[in-house]
Amino acid sequence: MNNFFLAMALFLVLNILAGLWRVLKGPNPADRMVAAQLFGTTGVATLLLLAQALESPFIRNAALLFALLTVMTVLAFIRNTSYRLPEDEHNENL
Amino acid sequence: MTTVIIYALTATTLFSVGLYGFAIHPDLIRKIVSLNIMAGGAFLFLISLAYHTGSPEVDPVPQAMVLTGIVVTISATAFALCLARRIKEKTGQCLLEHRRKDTET
Amino acid sequence: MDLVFDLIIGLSLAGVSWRIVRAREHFQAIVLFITFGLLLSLAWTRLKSPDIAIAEAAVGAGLAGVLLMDTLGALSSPRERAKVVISLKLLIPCLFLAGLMAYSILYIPEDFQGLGIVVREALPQTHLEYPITAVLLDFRGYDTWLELGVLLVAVLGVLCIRRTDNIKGTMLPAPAEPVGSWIVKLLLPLMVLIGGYLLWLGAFAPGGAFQGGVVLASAGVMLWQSGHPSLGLMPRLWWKILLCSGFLSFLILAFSSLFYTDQLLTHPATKTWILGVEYAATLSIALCLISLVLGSPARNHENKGV
Amino acid sequence: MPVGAPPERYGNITVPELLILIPFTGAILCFLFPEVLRRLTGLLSAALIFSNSAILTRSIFQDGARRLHLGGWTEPLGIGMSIDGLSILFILLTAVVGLLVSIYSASFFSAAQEQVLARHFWPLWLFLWGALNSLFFVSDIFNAYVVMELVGISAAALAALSGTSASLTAALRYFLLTMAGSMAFLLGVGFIYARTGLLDMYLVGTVADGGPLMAMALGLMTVALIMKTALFPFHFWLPPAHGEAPAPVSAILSGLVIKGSFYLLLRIWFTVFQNSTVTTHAAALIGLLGLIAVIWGSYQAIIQTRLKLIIAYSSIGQVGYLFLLFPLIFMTPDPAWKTEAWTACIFQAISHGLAKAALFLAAGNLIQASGTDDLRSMRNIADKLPMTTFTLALAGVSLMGLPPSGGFVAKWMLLQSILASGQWWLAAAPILGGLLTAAYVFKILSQSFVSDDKKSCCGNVSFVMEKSALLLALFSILIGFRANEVIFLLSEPVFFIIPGGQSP
Amino acid sequence: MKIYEILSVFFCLSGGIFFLAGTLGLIRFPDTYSRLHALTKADNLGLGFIVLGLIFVAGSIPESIKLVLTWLLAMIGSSSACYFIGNHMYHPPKAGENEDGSGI
Repeated sequence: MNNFFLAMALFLVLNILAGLWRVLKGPNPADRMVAAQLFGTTGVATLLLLAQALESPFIRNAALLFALLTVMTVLAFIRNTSYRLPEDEHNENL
Repeated sequence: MTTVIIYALTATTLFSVGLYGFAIHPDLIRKIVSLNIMAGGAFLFLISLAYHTGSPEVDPVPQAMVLTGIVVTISATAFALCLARRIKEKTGQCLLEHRRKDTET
Repeated sequence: MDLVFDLIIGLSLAGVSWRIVRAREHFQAIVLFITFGLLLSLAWTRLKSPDIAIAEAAVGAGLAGVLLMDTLGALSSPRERAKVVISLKLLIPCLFLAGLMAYSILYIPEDFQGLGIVVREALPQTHLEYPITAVLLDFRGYDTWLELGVLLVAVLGVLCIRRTDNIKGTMLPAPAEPVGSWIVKLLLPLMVLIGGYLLWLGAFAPGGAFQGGVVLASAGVMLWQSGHPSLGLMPRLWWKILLCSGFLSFLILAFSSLFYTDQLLTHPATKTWILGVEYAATLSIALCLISLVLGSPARNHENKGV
Repeated sequence: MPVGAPPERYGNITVPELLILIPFTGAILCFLFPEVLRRLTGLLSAALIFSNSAILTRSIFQDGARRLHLGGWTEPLGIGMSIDGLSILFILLTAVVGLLVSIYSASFFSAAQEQVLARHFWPLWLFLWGALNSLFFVSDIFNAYVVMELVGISAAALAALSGTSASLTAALRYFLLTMAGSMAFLLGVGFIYARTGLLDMYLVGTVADGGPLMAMALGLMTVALIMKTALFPFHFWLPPAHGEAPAPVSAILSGLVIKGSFYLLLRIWFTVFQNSTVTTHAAALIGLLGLIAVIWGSYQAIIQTRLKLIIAYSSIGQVGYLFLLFPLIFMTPDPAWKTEAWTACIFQAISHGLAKAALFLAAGNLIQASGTDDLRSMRNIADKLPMTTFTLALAGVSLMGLPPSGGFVAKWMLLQSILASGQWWLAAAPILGGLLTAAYVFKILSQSFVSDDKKSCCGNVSFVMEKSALLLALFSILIGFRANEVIFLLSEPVFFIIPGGQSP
Repeated sequence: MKIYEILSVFFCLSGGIFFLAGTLGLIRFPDTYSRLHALTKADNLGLGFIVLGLIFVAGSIPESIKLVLTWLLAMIGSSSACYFIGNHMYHPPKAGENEDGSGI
């Protein structure tokens, strides 16, 4: 039974590797963020399967964390493109 | 035993790739990312040893070392990124060696 | 089956790291680095160390991604293309180093016995159930103290570079679309709850000061991203005291333990003392990491530092 | 002399712990206090540290080396601290240089435009001082990694204190190199743990024998620490970092921080790899690099025009002398000239630390007075700032190695042990190096006596700043007279702690 | 193989299929919006089925509650993330490509 879950986890990791192709090729940055978001969710699923396969229940906390934190990276991406942080470019003469 | 060999080999590969990336890239942000890859490699080597002890329960001392290492690495990275950002503000370049065309303030 | 899984994880880690070094655009390298963090936490899970999987998940997906994204936003021109050329002059020595290390790995002794057994035997004397928390806070408490020092000095360094004495933090405008503030209102209490849960869990299961601190720091950064002044509201002295609380608690412990035994940093018999130090450490880790993420961007125009 | 004799006590507090607690407490207080109190707290903690290190030296003289177990846990589990002759000499060096640099910077940062820097200088400096003190007590390899990281971050933050784009770039280059070195060091710790399963230096020393794992660990750790000590191939970060920093900071960086990573290299080579067979070839390579560093660094110093860069490049040259110890000790098993070689190396480290700090402080005085760093524009400072010129001369004497000074004892002992060991090719370092050092010292001094009509410098420099620089130069000369105490401290019974806690 | 194990295998496999669909969608679809669509499918349904499959074999009730909570959080997180990316793509930021050239 555990071997089946391990096989599923392996299948999902292969999915992530396949998705990497989009990160490499992705014409504009938003595509890469889409891929990163998908990897986040696939990572959550893999961690849950591994938690079941390796009988270590506390990995589920890590999966919970991943589900929460992928949003932050996307928020940072949005922050940095729609509103640039107030950097005074070269006129800074501290 | 084979698990240890696989992960230890991955660890040394990560370390070497990170070292190469650190040496090859002039851009500061790429250097800092390569340093984090080197750190990942060093931690993976330590934990592959911890797993190796054969007893079902993994050796806690390398795990404590890696936890301390992760927090040290994230604080060093944050400090380096702040310095890089400050250099960009001052010189308009985020490079260590400034190309001649920049406006040296 | 395990072997196949290890091989795939190992090869993908090596492949992703090579792609990071060879990426043409900086943004592509950062997204790959976030995936690298994800694969690394899968490796930690496979190597049966849940503590580090949680810490890597919180740091890799959360703080490192946000830090790099913010800095990249300020640093590079749009989709700046790094000139990436293979320089054999550097590649050969790195490959040679990798080969040497691979050769020496074969000599890792078969009957390798780490310090696991010694820790398990000495565990009862520390009144703590979970070996990793015991190693972190009691057996090697000096390391944890100095590591909190490293975190504090990093914040001092950022303050020194920014020439200010407090973290007013850049005021981001509230997100234009309602979803931005809605999701923060929803996820923030959950993150604080999970941070506390991980901290409480640390006494007898994977979790503890670091993981809880990093999750609370992610909550603070999310608060900042939502345009809330966040740290600006905290009076400056309070912010400083909380910043040093972890380091100070170890300092006080070190001083007090000197008075009744002759060894530095010995914990008194009661377990509550150790947990008190752990909670202070979590608080100061969270605040230090928030200050590091917030402190690096330049101030708004109005309260420009000297 | 039994080890672990009752340590110096006030009630229950033993001195070594205080040497770590006081700087960290001072740093936290400086961070929490408003600006006006920071200078006072800094000076107070500097004085406390100095007095405590003097007390600890006296107790080491009487009771010999000592080992502490932190948190009450014995070796394999807990972290230990070891205090023996070698560490107490470096503690004393840090205390003397630290106290005088603190006094100097108390008035250096009080000038109008420097006011802001003081607010950030004191907490970072006291953290660095605490990290250096705990580095000199280290006896656990992973603990050494964390302390080196603490030293690296605080030194890089101090180097970036002046805020000009050149100093920021130099600080970041230095910091990235330190971080890369720390990662290599951590992997070295991993290899040692793989081979022995232990972390304490002394226990590893007894268990470890030659093998690919230990060879790999030695290589990684040595490269990491050589990068931080700015030995020849990895020296390029030092001149900009030390040249651009404010005077007291460059005195600290050049005098103390470099010695910290060198001390760790000594500690690792002589305890962790005590009886492993991998060290002979590496020792020859390091000796060669040291020789090249001496000659190349001194040559570079001669052709520089900026005063601070001359002193920074001379640091690279003088550091090369320290590494000549390795070929002398490790090429032949248990050499007869062991004490001379050790004394030469330690004297070079101490007298160079004192003289370099004095030079940088004097350079700071000159720059503050004349407003420019360029040597040619510093005409006739002899009659305007006689005290500073005298300091430059004294420090130059100690660097060159003229008879009364500590530098002379170092070079004399070095020559003796080289001749005794028969490795005559090492002799080029003291002889040729001494000549080149003399060249750039006279270059600095000659500029100061040239008097010409053009109105040149002069702001006035505060009394305290000149006196502290002078005191440092005097100490560098006087240490030559106190040679036998140092030799006693480095002699066998007090010096090495045989693993397992008993001195021989 | 007891009945709940069979059910668990069935649901996990279907979840896997949805993830495969999501990944293929990510690779094959022509523009960003359609890739967003593929992403959310993989998310909600793929993870949902896997969680459902795991609930059958999860030991105790709190474990399965944690699983469901993870699924809900992942769904909230990814749907809002997709909204952000979509919004960002649809209205390019006011500053557009910033004139002084920074921003991603």
